Amino acid sequence: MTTATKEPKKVTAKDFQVSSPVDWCPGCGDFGILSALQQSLARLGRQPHEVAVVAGIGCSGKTHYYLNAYGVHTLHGRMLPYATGIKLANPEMTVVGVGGDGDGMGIGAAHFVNSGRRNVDMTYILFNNAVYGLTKGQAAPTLPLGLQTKSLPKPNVQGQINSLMLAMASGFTWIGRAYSYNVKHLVELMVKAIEHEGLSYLDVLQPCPTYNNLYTKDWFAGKDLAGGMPRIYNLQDEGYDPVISEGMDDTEVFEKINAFTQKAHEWGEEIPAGVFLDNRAITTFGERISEQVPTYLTQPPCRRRIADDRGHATADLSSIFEELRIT
Amino acid sequence: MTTATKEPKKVTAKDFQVSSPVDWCPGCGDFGILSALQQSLARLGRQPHEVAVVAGIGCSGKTHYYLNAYGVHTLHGRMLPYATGIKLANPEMTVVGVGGDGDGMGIGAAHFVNSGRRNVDMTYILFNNAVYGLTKGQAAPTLPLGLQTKSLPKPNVQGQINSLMLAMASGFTWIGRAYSYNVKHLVELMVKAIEHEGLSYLDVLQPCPTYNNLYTKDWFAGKDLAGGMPRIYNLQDEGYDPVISEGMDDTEVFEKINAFTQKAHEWGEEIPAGVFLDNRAITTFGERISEQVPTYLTQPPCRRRIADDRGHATADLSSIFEELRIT
Amino acid sequence: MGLGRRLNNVDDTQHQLAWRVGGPQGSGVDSAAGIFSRACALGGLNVLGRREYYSNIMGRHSYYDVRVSDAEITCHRDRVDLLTTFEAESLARHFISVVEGGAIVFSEKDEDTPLDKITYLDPRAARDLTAMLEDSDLPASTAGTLEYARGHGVNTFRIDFDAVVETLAERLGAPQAIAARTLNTLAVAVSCALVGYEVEYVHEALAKTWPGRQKIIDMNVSAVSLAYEIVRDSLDTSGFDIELHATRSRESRIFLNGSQAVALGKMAGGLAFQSYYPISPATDESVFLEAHQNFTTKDGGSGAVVVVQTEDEISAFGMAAAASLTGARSSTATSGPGLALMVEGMGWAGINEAPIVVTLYQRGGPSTGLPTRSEQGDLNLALYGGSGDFPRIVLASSDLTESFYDAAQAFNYAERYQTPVVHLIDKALSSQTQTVPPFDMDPVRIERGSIADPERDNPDGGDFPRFRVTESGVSPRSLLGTAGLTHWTTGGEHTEVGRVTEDPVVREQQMEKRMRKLDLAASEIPLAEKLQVYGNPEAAFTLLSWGSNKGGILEAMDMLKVDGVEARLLQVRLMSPFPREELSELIESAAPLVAVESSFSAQLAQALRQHTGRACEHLVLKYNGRPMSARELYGAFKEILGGAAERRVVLRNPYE
Amino acid sequence: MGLGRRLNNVDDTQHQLAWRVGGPQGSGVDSAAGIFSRACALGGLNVLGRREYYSNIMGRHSYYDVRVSDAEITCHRDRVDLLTTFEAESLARHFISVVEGGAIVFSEKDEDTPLDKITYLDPRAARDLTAMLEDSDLPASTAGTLEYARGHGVNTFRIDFDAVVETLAERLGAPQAIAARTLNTLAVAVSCALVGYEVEYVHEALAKTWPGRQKIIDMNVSAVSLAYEIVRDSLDTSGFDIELHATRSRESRIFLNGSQAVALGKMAGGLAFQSYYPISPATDESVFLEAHQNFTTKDGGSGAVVVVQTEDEISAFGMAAAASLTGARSSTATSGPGLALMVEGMGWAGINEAPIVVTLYQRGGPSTGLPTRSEQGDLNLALYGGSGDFPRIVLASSDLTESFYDAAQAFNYAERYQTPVVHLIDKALSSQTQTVPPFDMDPVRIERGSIADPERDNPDGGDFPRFRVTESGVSPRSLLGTAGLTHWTTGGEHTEVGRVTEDPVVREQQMEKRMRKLDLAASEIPLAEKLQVYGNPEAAFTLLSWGSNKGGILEAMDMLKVDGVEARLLQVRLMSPFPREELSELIESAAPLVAVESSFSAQLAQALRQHTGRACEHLVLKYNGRPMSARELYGAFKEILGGAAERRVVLRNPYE
Ligand SMILES: Cc1ncc(C[n+]2csc(CCOP(=O)(O)OP(=O)(O)O)c2C)c(N)n1
Ligand SMILES: Cc1ncc(C[n+]2csc(CCOP(=O)(O)OP(=O)(O)O)c2C)c(N)n1
Ligand code: SF4
Ligand code: SF4
Ligand SMILES: [Mg+2]
Ligand SMILES: [Mg+2]
Repeated sequence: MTTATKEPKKVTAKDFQVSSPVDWCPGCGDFGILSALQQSLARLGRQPHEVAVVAGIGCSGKTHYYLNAYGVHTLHGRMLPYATGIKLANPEMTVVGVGGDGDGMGIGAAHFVNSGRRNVDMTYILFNNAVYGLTKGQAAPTLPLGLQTKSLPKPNVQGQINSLMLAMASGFTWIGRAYSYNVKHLVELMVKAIEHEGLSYLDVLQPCPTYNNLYTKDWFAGKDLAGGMPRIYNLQDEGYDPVISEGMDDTEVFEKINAFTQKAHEWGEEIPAGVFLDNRAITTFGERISEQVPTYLTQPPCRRRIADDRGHATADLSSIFEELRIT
Repeated sequence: MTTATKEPKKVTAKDFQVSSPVDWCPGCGDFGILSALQQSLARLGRQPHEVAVVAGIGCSGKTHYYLNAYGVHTLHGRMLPYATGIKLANPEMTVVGVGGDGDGMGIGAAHFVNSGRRNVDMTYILFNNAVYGLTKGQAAPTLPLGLQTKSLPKPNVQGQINSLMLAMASGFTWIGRAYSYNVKHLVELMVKAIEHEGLSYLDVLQPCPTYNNLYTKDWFAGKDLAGGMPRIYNLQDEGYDPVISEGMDDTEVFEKINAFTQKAHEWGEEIPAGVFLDNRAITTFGERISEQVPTYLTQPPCRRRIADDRGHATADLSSIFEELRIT
Repeated sequence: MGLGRRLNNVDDTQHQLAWRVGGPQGSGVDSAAGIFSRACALGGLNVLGRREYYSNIMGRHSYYDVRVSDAEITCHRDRVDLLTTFEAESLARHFISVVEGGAIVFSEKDEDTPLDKITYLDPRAARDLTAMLEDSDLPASTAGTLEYARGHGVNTFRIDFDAVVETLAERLGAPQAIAARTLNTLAVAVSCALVGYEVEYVHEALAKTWPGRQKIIDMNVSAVSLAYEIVRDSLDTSGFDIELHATRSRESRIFLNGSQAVALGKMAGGLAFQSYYPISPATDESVFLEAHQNFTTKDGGSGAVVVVQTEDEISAFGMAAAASLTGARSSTATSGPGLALMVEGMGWAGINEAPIVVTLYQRGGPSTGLPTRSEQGDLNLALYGGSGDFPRIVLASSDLTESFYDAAQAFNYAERYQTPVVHLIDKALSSQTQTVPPFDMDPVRIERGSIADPERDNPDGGDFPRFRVTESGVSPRSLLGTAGLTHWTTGGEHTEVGRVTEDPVVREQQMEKRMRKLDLAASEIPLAEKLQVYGNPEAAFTLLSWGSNKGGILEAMDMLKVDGVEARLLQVRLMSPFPREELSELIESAAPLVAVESSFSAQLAQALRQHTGRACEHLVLKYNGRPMSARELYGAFKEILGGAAERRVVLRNPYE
Repeated sequence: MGLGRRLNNVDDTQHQLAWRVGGPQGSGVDSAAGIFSRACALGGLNVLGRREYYSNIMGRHSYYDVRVSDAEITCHRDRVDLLTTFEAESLARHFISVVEGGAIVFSEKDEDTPLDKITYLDPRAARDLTAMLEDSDLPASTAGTLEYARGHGVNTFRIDFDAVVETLAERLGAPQAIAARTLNTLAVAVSCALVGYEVEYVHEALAKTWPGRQKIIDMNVSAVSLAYEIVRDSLDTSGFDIELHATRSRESRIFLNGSQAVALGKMAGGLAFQSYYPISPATDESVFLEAHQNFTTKDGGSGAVVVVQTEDEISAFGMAAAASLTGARSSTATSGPGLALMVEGMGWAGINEAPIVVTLYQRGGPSTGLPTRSEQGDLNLALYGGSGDFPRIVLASSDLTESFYDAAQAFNYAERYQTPVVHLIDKALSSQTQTVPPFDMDPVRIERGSIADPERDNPDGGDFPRFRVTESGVSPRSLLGTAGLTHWTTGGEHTEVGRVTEDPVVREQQMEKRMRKLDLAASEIPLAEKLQVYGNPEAAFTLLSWGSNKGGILEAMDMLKVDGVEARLLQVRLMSPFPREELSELIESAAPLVAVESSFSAQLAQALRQHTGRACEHLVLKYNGRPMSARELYGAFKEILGGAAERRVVLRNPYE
């Protein structure tokens, strides 16, 4: 039922803004992500109704409320299946998933891993703040072992998931990392992530000033370091090439994976951001469905004509009845 | 309530055997795994009652029935939480988890990923047959994209999870791969996996002659290859050193991870088996609990005295009442 | 139920037969049953099959009951005329279930196997059988069982199948291993020959079984000839006078099972998106859909169902629920453990008014329970799964035809009332194979409910009030992707445009709006879709039931009628909204009111009491995972009518 | 409930007060309430606090009602004597809830804020308030609300808090930003000063709030002095004559909330393993346990609870269920969406007879619903979640003391009947803070049920029949790790030793054995643990309720008594096994029978009808997420008694 607007007008970030109040804490990194998303969608020329922003549950999971588009707030950890359902049923929509690190790497990890296998053409933006914001600061799977944020009664007893490595092992075909206070770079990466044909994963380092007093704006800015230099640098500035293209030989692919692995493990005084992986050699799930269902793109599930004007079913099952017919 | 047997007798594989009928298909790779597990437990000198074999649901999930020990058949995909509960409540038990690839990498992937973070001292043996055996041969997350086993009506539309990479990204501290028909090597690896202090992951290539006509005994034996040489080789024969020890510097660790990554991706004419990773630098969850609960090992949850002889509760909450006391 | 107590409901014309074939899983029991069923159907007979199997791939015991008749069949028969066995275990398990005058066909090699050498025979069964045989001074072996059967008037026919295969191999000039592939056909043919069934239909069945594969057909045709020869020439069938003959009336019939009927109903109803996670006994539906995902449409176009295998049931539900928001008719299929994982999503669909259909194939519970056996133990989960209150439609089908139309209608309910629908099937029904007339597509109507039009429903643009508070409770819904109708959806309580709110007034309004839809559904859905009355509508003896039990009850009612007892059956089709008014009226005159359910707790009777206050005087229950037979039900009803029955009458049969 | 219709249940001694403080989340409302509560408790008064907050970390509106009295308090008061506000939003939301003769304290800066400038005021509320103020010819601003209040006999006291902070900073010689940290204390102190409360208890409360942190205490003491000065010197309190005074009777009291009471009860009951996944409003319990995980034992040893944060609720349940098999008393805590994910596990625990306790903190549903508000909408999920039939114990607590003992007793039920136990709490109860006598440990008994002894129960060794069929249904259980008792456990149907089986007879035996335990529990559990009768046991006017509603009902019953109306309350504590017999008898004389529940669907009333056939004549319901007040209940009861009430009486209050 997607109906094209009659005279597609030029969209701006404003078109994606809404007036309802934002209820994040002052200084929350989420603000930067929201703003970048609005800018990115505008830059990509999407109309609000062509976009579904699908969210998990958490502070991060409120992002879609602050955005003019189809906003789908799902269940904790379940963003990916819902986003997948929307995209597969209406392949014309631009689907962007947003959610927290607890949501995505904890309760939602089975979907994370298995979505990688499908490579549906959509984008996952993970708000990596290393805590469970909305439930008051418990350790998220992204918090390293032994660290103790101010919200924890004791040092973290569980280890850390390296979200980039997990995305790679799961088969995401585009993997990037950004920092929520560098909105310009964030927009650049979001645009690339959304443009990527396949499942893209953008890990956004997102300070939570309320609960996470370790990974703060100051810390990322390197204020604690001798040189006082920002920790985050841009991989692409270094000439890091993330592209795996079709037909690349195994050795080259291994090199890419090794480079990826090395960069994905870099953390501390220098933290890489940018595009880590851009694998163009894998078909999207939509392409795979099209192979089995030739009418998939011309008559996607959301628009199939299932009834005639009198409300009679249009399905003609006679060939199947024939197959089952015995007399 | 673990009571030591009075005169610990020398155990043999026989002690772990039972007489009940095994209902796997003839030629199923599961037989080799069962036999190896019985041998390994005996070699390690465990008494049956000291062992809990915890299983998922699937053909693989029947293994514990054929084994004399505490056998816990859990829910599909949930083996790891149950195994964790047993081990944490009774740290004296040897806990071995068994389950299928659908069970572990599909529905159970969130537990897989997050168990890596905990590093509980137990062993996970995954039966990797690339199909859902017990539900009649659907594609498992370990089946590569585009392959079509005889049980599939169409080629597999979902990509493959590299289980070794996933285990690494999740933080498993010991990772190995074996082949179910090489029982000798399997025993060797199982013994190492169980001995490892922390969470070990043993991926077992397990032919399913009923549904998977691609990864067959013959295929592993390389019968289709020009040279007719077995595909599987032993990493350790090549001198591959999987050990990460405490205090190793970053460069060395990266080298290990790169080597791991390379080997984990090797598949086709040559398939490595053996110990891929043996990370000794990470504390176990039990050690971490002990730091916070000093009595954890001397009075583990399963054996805490909670009542006196007259059935009165022994807990003395007066200090907490004191803390809450207002007048 | 005591041994030897055999209520003889043998069908007594020459156009009726109850046949059972048993053997290890993976050995061809299913395909033997398929050939036999086809042969009978081709001869113009109605066929009803019942399949029992273990949660196992190879080796454990399975069996298939095929009942054929020129009359309508609604239920299997648990006392069979003819038993064909592939192994010793089948002899041990089923010798007791053959009627007097019936026959057992067995293989020479199985003639004298000690019970304790039968690998998979349950220890309990082995123990009880041994005791029983010992009581009759018989050995605890298949020889003992055969002797016992003979002592009870059953014919036993021994065939040396190995020798037969050898002969066949010789005739065909084929290796023995190849000839051995006809074993199933041989077994069927021996059975057919024994009852004198017209061989041409067996031949035709072979052609239908392997369409286009002439070589295989030819080989099997030879096997059939050989079998007929052997029966004619080498067996002494003098004491056996059961016959089966074709009627040759060839009305148009399709042959399928319950899960296929549901799949077809879904396709008829416009299903466009199905996500699923494999689980017995639900998988078959999705596999069938996948195999038939592309089809034509009457307007000359083509239809298609996108079928996605997910990583778990949580994902299966979520994908379909989300897909339903785009306007695609969306569904998933699962059984109890899967639904348990979906109930969080059910609440989400409820509060977001998402029209998703869940087909629930009930199996034995609790937990993993009896994965391949039947039960009706998930009604409560379907009715109450999920936190808090939200409306849902729950309906249950009782036979294949109903399954087809209900599966289509479920989407209309879902879209008209914009709420999740659970369509209950039970394993007995889903695996029941049957010949039925091809489903008439004409009655299948598509009602999409209230879909918003941007110009009509949101003329000023801006956030679209998707959850507008209306008198009926139904609000025009926007399909994701439509210009001019953007809004939010959320599992949190929300305002009309779908923003999370904790405002107490808006909360009350939305809660009440949602729940009003149940009243609307209750008032709109016609009586016939809520319940069906069978039998004598004036009868005091009233049975209350649902799902696959219907078949057995109808037959048992026929048996009662022969005894001069009038009865009526109230078959409940809609459980939510519960047909409170309608049932209250109907049960007023019930005396006694007897619930018939395949569960320990009689969940429909619970619901009845909750909604009407009326408790059933008797509960006829079965919860061993096997479907009820007419014979069992008849016995229970007689017991109740005789005044001797306890409140709970449990149907037990240790030989199933 | 119409505006202005104020049932004046102002407490009328000088030892009673209802105080409300409101402000943005994260601004110190909780700590202000804490100081005020402590100050009152230290003066010998009983304290009951009620906390309302949004699912938000910072910025949205929260408020705290603290009611104090020398008499016992069972419920908050929704019309307060004194309202203290930190921001304009609190004025807008609560001005209407102050009693005639009461007072509002507000900050000068909030004196004239237009309603449409209040960021988080719900549009619905803003609209309604604007209309209401316009009706009274008042501006749609806080000025309008203040004027309205004054017009209805409410005193309004304006304080220039910025100036006060400045003065304080000067006095202390501290920067203003530091002095500003005392804002909460200032607000409390102004309130205390207004009612003339003895300042020494406020000082003492500060010391209790920051034990050992003398600098902070000193600064706050100065703030208190300043506030008392200002009230004395600069406010015209002539029209305000509500007073509050300490009683100085200092009985031993602890001050805690419902979730802490549960946590303590679990520790008393021997909890050794708790796994959890964070979710409102259940998290607090686990956090408290974690913070107090090591403690001493009476035998001079030390106890401990291992607390594990898991990746989800499925894991939380599974870990605890498995831990329970080893003999560790094990538990988890969650709310509705979490329980939804646990129901598959519940079935597993049911069929494996695993003694796990789930504490269920009910919040507003369905789905994500109202995560931080209260409801009683999960009873059905607790009773029916899971596929198939299995026994479970479900109980519900109604106040802090009951919560403590029930939490301990839940483990006894779990181990005696070897089955999962769901212990229901509701958010209103879990967040209710209260002064209560320290819990007496003496009545806490530990009953571990039947634990197998290898020599007694398995003398011959071999597989241990863990699931031995017994008359009572209870079998001696083996704790994992015990020599001589190895066996299997499985979610599949199983034999006595725990092997999967599909044998129909064994199935029936095990199903019946398990379900018998419910009969056993019904027969053994004493009446007092099943239900409590309050009020006049002979009264016809009968209220049926559960959970936190009790507090309000008891107070409303007292109010009825003043009117000469006798009433009784049947508080149901055990929902499974349902006290059918006991309730049937009790309700026979009920006229009318009125269910009081915090849900749309009145799930206890549903259960009552299901089990007894009796429908309640009236349902008094509240489902806007806020707890019932005595005033509301009294109003509803009067309506019912007056004969004017519909069957459903919904309690509505747009100002909560
Ligand atoms: C099934 C379920 N379990 C638990 C919760 C409670 N819950 C809400 S948000 C949240 C975690 C949020 O953390 P994260 O995903 O990291 O998001 P953030 O708030 O940090 O952005 C949890 C556990 C829930 N809503 N649903
Ligand atoms: C919640 C739930 N969903 C689905 C199933 C059905 N089921 C049983 S086994 C199985 C898959 C088995 O595959 P795998 O884990 O690879 O084990 P294998 O049989 O191959 O050893 C499934 C889906 C189940 N038991 N529970
Ligand atoms: S708690 Fe943290 S993540 Fe949540 S809104 Fe506040 S700052 Fe942002
Ligand atoms: S189906 Fe495959 S995995 Fe299962 S028992 Fe048979 S051979 Fe083994
Ligand atoms: Mg987070
Ligand atoms: Mg598998």
